[in-house]
Amino acid sequence: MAHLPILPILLPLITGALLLLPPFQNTMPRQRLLALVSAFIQVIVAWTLLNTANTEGTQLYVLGDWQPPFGIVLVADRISTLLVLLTTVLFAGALLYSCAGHDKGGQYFHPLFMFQVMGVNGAFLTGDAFNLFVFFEVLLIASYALLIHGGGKQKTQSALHYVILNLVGSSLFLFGLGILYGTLGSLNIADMAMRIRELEGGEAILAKVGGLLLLLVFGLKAALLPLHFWLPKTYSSASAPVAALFAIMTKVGVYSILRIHTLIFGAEAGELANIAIPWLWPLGLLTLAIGSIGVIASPGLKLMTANLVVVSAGTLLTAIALQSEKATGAALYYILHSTLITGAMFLLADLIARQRGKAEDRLVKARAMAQPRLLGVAFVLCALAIVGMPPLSGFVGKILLMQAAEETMDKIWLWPLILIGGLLSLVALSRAGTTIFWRTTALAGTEERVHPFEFAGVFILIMASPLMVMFGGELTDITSQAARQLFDFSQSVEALVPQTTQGGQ
Amino acid sequence: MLSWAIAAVAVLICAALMMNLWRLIIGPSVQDRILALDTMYINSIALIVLYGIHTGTSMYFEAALMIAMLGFVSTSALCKYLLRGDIIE
Amino acid sequence: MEGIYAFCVGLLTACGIFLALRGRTFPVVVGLTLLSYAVNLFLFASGRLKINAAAVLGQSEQYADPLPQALVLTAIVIGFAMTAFVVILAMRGRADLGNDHVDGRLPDIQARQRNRTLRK
Amino acid sequence: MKPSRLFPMPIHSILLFAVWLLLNNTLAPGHILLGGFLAIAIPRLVAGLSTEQPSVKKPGLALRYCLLVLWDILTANFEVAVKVAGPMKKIRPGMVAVPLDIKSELGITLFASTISLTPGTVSAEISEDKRWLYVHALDVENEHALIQEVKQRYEAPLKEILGC
Amino acid sequence: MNNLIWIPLLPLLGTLVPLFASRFSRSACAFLTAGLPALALILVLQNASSIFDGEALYTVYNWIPVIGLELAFRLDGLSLLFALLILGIGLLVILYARYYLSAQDSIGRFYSYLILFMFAMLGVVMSDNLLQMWMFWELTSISSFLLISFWGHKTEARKGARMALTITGAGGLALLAGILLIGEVVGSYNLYEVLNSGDVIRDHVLYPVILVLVLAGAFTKSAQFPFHFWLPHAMAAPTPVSSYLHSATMVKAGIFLMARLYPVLSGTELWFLIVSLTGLATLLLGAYVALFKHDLKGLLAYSTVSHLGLITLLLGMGTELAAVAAIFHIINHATFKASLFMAAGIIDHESGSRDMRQLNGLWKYMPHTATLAMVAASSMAGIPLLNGFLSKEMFFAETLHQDSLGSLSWMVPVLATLGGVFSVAYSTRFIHDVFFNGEPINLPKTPHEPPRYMKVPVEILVALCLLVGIFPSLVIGDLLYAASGAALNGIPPEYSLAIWHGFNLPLLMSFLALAGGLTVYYNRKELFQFQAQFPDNDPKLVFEAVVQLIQRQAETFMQLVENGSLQRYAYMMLSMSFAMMAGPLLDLNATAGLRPELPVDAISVTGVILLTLGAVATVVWHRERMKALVSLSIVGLIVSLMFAKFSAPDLALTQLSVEVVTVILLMLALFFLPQQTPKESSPRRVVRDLGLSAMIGGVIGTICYALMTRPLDSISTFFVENSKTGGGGTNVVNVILVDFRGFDTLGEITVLGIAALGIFKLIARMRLYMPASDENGRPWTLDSHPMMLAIVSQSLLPLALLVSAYIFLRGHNMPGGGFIAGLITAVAIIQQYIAHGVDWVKPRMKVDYQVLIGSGIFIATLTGLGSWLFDRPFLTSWFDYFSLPLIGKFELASAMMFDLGVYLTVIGATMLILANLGKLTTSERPVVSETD
Amino acid sequence: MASWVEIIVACFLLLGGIFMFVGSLGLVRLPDLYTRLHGPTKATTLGIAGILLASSIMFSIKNGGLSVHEWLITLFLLITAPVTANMLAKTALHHDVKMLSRSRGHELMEPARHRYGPEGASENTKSGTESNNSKLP
Ligand code: NA
Ligand code: NA
Repeated sequence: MAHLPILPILLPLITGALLLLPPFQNTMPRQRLLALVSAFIQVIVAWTLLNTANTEGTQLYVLGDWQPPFGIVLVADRISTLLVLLTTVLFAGALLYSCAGHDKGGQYFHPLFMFQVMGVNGAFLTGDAFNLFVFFEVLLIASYALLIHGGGKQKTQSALHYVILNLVGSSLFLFGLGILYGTLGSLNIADMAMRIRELEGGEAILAKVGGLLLLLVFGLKAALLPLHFWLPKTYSSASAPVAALFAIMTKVGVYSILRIHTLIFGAEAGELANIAIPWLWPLGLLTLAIGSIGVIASPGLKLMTANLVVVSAGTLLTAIALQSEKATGAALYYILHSTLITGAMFLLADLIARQRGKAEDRLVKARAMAQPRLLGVAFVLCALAIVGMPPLSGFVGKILLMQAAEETMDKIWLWPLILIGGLLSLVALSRAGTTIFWRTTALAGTEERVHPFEFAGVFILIMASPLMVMFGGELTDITSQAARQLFDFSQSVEALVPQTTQGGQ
Repeated sequence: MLSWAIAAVAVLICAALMMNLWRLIIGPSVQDRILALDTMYINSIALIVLYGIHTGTSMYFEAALMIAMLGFVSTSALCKYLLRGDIIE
Repeated sequence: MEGIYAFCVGLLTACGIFLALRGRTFPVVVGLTLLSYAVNLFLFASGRLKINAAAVLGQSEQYADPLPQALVLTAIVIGFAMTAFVVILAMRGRADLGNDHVDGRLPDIQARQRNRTLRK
Repeated sequence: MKPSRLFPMPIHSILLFAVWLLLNNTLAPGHILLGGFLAIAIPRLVAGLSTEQPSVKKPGLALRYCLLVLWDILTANFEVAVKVAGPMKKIRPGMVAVPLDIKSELGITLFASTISLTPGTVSAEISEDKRWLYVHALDVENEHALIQEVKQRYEAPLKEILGC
Repeated sequence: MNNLIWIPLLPLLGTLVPLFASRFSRSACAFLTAGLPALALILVLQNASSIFDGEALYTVYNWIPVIGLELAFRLDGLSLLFALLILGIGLLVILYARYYLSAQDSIGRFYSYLILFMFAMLGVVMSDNLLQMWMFWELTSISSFLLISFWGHKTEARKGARMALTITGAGGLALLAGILLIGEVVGSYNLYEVLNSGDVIRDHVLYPVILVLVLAGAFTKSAQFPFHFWLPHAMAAPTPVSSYLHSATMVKAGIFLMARLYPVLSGTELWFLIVSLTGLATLLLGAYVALFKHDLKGLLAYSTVSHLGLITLLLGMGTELAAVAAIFHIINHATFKASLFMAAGIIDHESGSRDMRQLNGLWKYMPHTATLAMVAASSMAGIPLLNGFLSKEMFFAETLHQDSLGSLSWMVPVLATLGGVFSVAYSTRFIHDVFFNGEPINLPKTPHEPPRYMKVPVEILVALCLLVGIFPSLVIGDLLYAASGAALNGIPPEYSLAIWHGFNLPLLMSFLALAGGLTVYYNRKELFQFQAQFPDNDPKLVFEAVVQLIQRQAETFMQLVENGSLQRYAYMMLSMSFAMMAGPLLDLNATAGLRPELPVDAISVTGVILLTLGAVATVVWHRERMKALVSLSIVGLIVSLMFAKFSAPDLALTQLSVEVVTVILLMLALFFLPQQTPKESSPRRVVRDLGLSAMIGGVIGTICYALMTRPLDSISTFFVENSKTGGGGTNVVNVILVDFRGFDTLGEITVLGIAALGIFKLIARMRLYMPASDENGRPWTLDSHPMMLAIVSQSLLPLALLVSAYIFLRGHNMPGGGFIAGLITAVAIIQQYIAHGVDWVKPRMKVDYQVLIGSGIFIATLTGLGSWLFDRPFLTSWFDYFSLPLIGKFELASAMMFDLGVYLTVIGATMLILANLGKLTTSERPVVSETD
Repeated sequence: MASWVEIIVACFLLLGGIFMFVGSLGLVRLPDLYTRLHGPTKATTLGIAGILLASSIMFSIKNGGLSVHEWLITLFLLITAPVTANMLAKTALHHDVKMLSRSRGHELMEPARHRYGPEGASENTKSGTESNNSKLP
């Protein structure tokens, strides 16, 4: 399958377009069927792609047959394919969940969901800086539209913040791209990484500004302090499957930092080597801290989960700031873990909220749930994974990250924050769990029960966690190899641009 | 001769544009401002065509045509707004 | 020429940002529009300025850098889509929240004033 | 020139065909063919969106009318230019109400447009019953003379052309 | 290959058994539940003989090598000892719990948690890898949380469980850090290697850190002072849990850890100081407080704290004999304390109360139970012939044989004896106050003996106390020897396990403790009164206050930081962007580069003036929105002209067409939003914002200038060279859009389509505020569709469509293309809406805009897919020239098809937005009365 | 290019330029909105026509073919300019923008505003000649 690398983008795109056309246009059952079948195929495709990238090496897809650096290329290496697989699995879970009726909260749910996935996959796969912008916009506009799915004042209000901040962010993105094109004269990321080594003087300084602006933009997506303020409210107000899918979006920011600031502004960039670190390291740590504080301060389960997303973002950004193969490998594992589990938690919070009547997800005394057993087990599993308690995946991620901090100074900052952050999450989640499941009034619970589709969705996402531990050896093998590939300049850059065109004409 | 005329006309049109701007700023009524904007559209058409003559390409003709077409839509929409508030009703 | 071009870009940026920092949705939208003008001009300028050099083969001796133009075109379209969305979102905000403040609630100063008058 | 299935808007078709050739600055056979196709296709596309089709009863008169208007535009322009450049105190602006004999909406529109296009007068408003056209003139000596002039010079031929 | 893996694995499988077995009778459930652990116990016993022979068994599987985690189990003396305790007492607890739990309690869930805990605990003691040990360590915290909070409807249970989890969880995290450091120092987490790297670790600069972190884990788990307070509150758990976790197993995990790492961490001054002093303090505090607890389980809990302190003290002394004594006491304490808890549970179960002020004279009602409890309590007090006596004697002896406190070393035996005194006192209270001391007071139930089999576990344990107490070396000798050897990582020292060592100092200390204890108990009234003077500063309250304080502070902080003000968030973001841009620019020596600049001309100056004034007017007038909109239009116009001027006709066209649609949208916004902005920004904020925006504008302008004046070597020449030959078009920009970078365009139209869908969502169910009059209170005119506008717009439509066809067709070779053409078409249609209204247009134009979007994207994608047929990558273009008679030479290109997709999407998207909005406003328009 | 062509083109250009200028001058100088409406909508017709004609001639000669697409712009402007003027006048009437006091036909403003016939003016306003006492909404 020579065209495999583009399928994760084309499949959702075509499905999305088909969903807008007859005969799918106006019938929900058909839309669901098509969406689910497509999601299933996407998971298989992503899995195959990962295997291909893992065994046969990086797959380069040259769009329009225009060789790099002139045309747009897709780079299906271990990292990108791993994240594509992650996206599709998360998507499949959220989609299953939504088919229980959440997709009826407004028009166009399924096409938008598809387009969102297309944007995310595109952002992961593309090897072109401007194309990255385009896919950012695809995923953003889809997320704007999905955010308001289901309606309600809160959604509108948080959407206003989210959209306006991101519009400013997109402007800054273009400023940054303009500067980089204006100094490097190329848009192919690998080519840019080659060209940046020759910059000096004024051009180098300008390119640095461009690089930092991109860092800001990715930081905004990745919820880096002080750019993260939009996140808690936005994620907590979104409808459950949407919030679950959103769990991947901060990771797109993180991934972009990996791509741009580890490849272009990486160790090989001469004067411009590692320009992101002085910002990323302290701010990442602070993000981790403020996220943990937010977790403790959250009055409801959804907001708490959103703050847990901030924590995971801070953790990841800090890991990337370590700029080492080991740390990046750790970050990759942690991305997989945190995305799936926070996604599951958003879904679960919704199930819980629905069975608690008016109290919803707030941590107050409320009526008992109709299915406390089922939800309780799921909650415990989710909470354990998030907090980083064994035997679920969180602890592997945590240990990987802590081990990656090799310098003493790094340890002194990172370890306490990770550990105390974990403890705060533990305190908060145990309080949440005991309150939600046990502080109940005598009033009869709602009749609301978990729909089989909902169960299936949550089940898929939660089960990923123990599987990630069980097959931790194989998985960490892939993540560390992926990180090694990223840090190997000859593999991640030189191999992607034909030698004859290096450095322009 | 021609280049001289082009320069002179350019100055005339620029002066016209500045006068439009003046009217747009001082008003006093909204209609005055819209009128000034509409005139500005027409002056821009002239400027583009003049620029085309100056550079000897007809590359910019479509831009002038578009201003002629779209300026009207814009002006009539502004007026409709003043009359009815809702422009698409 | 480059100097005054850069001045325009800077000015549009400044105006756009100032308006984007306002508290009501309409000025914010207008500010974002101005900002997107600035962005487009900036991105365009990354290919350097050239006069009478449209990148249409056979129409001139030298050609302006076509790539940033193509990028700006994409950016304009995307910017349009985004502006359209935010405009309607602002309307939705007014409809749902009852006011046109970006935070969906009137600022504290007014709320405090109202409280004060209520207390009296 | 009656609307038919092939030409739901015959005048438009001719106009479009001409405009296509104008746009392309050419009389090349390929463009004539393409222009012809578009001149047929586009009216068929938009036929639903049109109400009243102009039916020109006297094409010759129409052509003469156009030339007359163009000439009037040219001459009046100079007059107005002089007034605009001259002292403002001299101008005597005013609003007049022109009674309308022409009935069709298209006719009224064409009449009002003509008045607006010729310098010195602007069609400001049409009464709801379509019997009055309010015209603002830049320099009015005699309202009745003005009204009579526009009616004779433009309304009468238009009525004849459109046959209403 | 040995069968070690099955020892923890059987209980793991066993966790599922009760969930299925709970549908049967309770006895059956208990029986089935006990099956797999019993099997595990048999496996352990099977291996015991080889352990006693001095062997240790290992098994290891690869797991996650990257982090050093392996699936590694060992069975040596120490783990054998603990495994026996865990499985043996565990089985007894299963039997006991069968009778203890009431019919309402979900016995299946309880057993499941219990076995899960058993599995975790077995994992801890059998781990041969420190990371794996930590894993199980945390699992014990989790499963104990589930057990303590088993009665979650009780506030006490929830809080107690949470506290236990928090404290042990925190300790667990510290332990993790410690283990990771050990791993770093040793280079492996394998226990074998770690245990043999004692010197490396002790000499390492990080040793103090490691020690403190590991001990933090151990102390929290084993309820050492000052972390002891969670244990009494964990008594909210059902009593079987207490007798299992809080006497025999979980609290011993910390002790186990210290014993496990004894060869690595002990033997230093620091170890001695921390461990022994903590142990001593815990011993005294626990023993003292236990006396004053009226709750039966509270007394036992503090007694446990005290005994754990005793063991810790022993381990802290650093002598090998002390270590042996510690291990011996682990066994003894487990047996007598577990039986005591069970007895307390029976009393509670049969009398309905645990309060010793109500419980009196139970001897009469339950003599059998009373006997058992009294024997166990005697063991706890250290009465001869019982196992408690033996280890306590060893303890006293060891306190005499240490000199680590220098000249103050004499205090240790004295304080130990004092601890013994209180130990005797509370044991006496347990016996006397409950079984004698008059008649019961207000008991909820009339007490009686429990069911026969409920007493069996107690009987077995008490029998063990007696057996060990009387025939120590016979019963326990081998096990103790093996365990001590394992703990010391070598051969244990000489010791004798005899009942009688002659009259010596330890014996004297025992007698002193006994006599003193009885005296104290006799005079308890005075002591109670004395204690009553002190305020009851429960550490639990302190703990909860601290947690609540943290939470409140966190809430306040978050409200302060995340105050929900977009203006603040945007300001922060922009400030950061300024810092990021301005910082590097400080190093830029010369703003201007070497590239020659273009000359300035009059038209440009005019343009700049117009743009400047337009932009400034927009800002100045931003509160009068209509004016702002008009001046914004100038800016848009000038920007388009700038594009035209600087050789970008396509951009000019696009900007112009987008501009109109934007203005129309903004006018819609103007109608539905308030038409004026109140003045609410404080002057300070205005100045602040102005400052920031001016600075960012300045920086952007500077960068722009610096860029433009520097030469650029870009990839663009490729596009110019290949546009015609490779892309088949002379308009390079268009060829880039539809061919070289067609993928961007595909994304772009998708964005547009999505935006339209999103806007459609926004519009749906929107309740609009529709002003019936304009900003000056003037009602709208009734002439909704002015005639001239309507007539003229109608005839403009075909013209506009023709122009859009023209723009579309020429796009590939001249400025134009699908996008611009699409917008022209859309604008022309919008003009019809403006001129005629929705009600007029709707029945006349039956186009489904959604289908238009879908098919647009679909066509563009299919065009791209077409290249697959020729075995080329997605979006590979194709073009060719044809020649027909009459028409002449013309070009056909796949790019045209792609552009058609763009065209359709643009129309669909624009119209979906505007037409639907229009439809909505019309349907919701309030009826305007004509009175005005 | 032949010099006489240059001269013709220059003449048309200048003609157009002057009228463009005069149109905008009128916009600035004329005393009230209604008179200002005349400036641009008029002078620009000829002004723009002049310039477009110049362009048409020049490119026809220069490229050796017919360059007539400029006429299309004129066509558009001729069609749309009256509507623009009409719409602006309508809004001015609707907003009750006053005519210059010395203008004639003040009595027609009220009927025009309400789109009555001129006889309707006497029915609706007590004294049609007074323009100063207009009713505030
Ligand atoms: Na006229
Ligand atoms: Na008692």
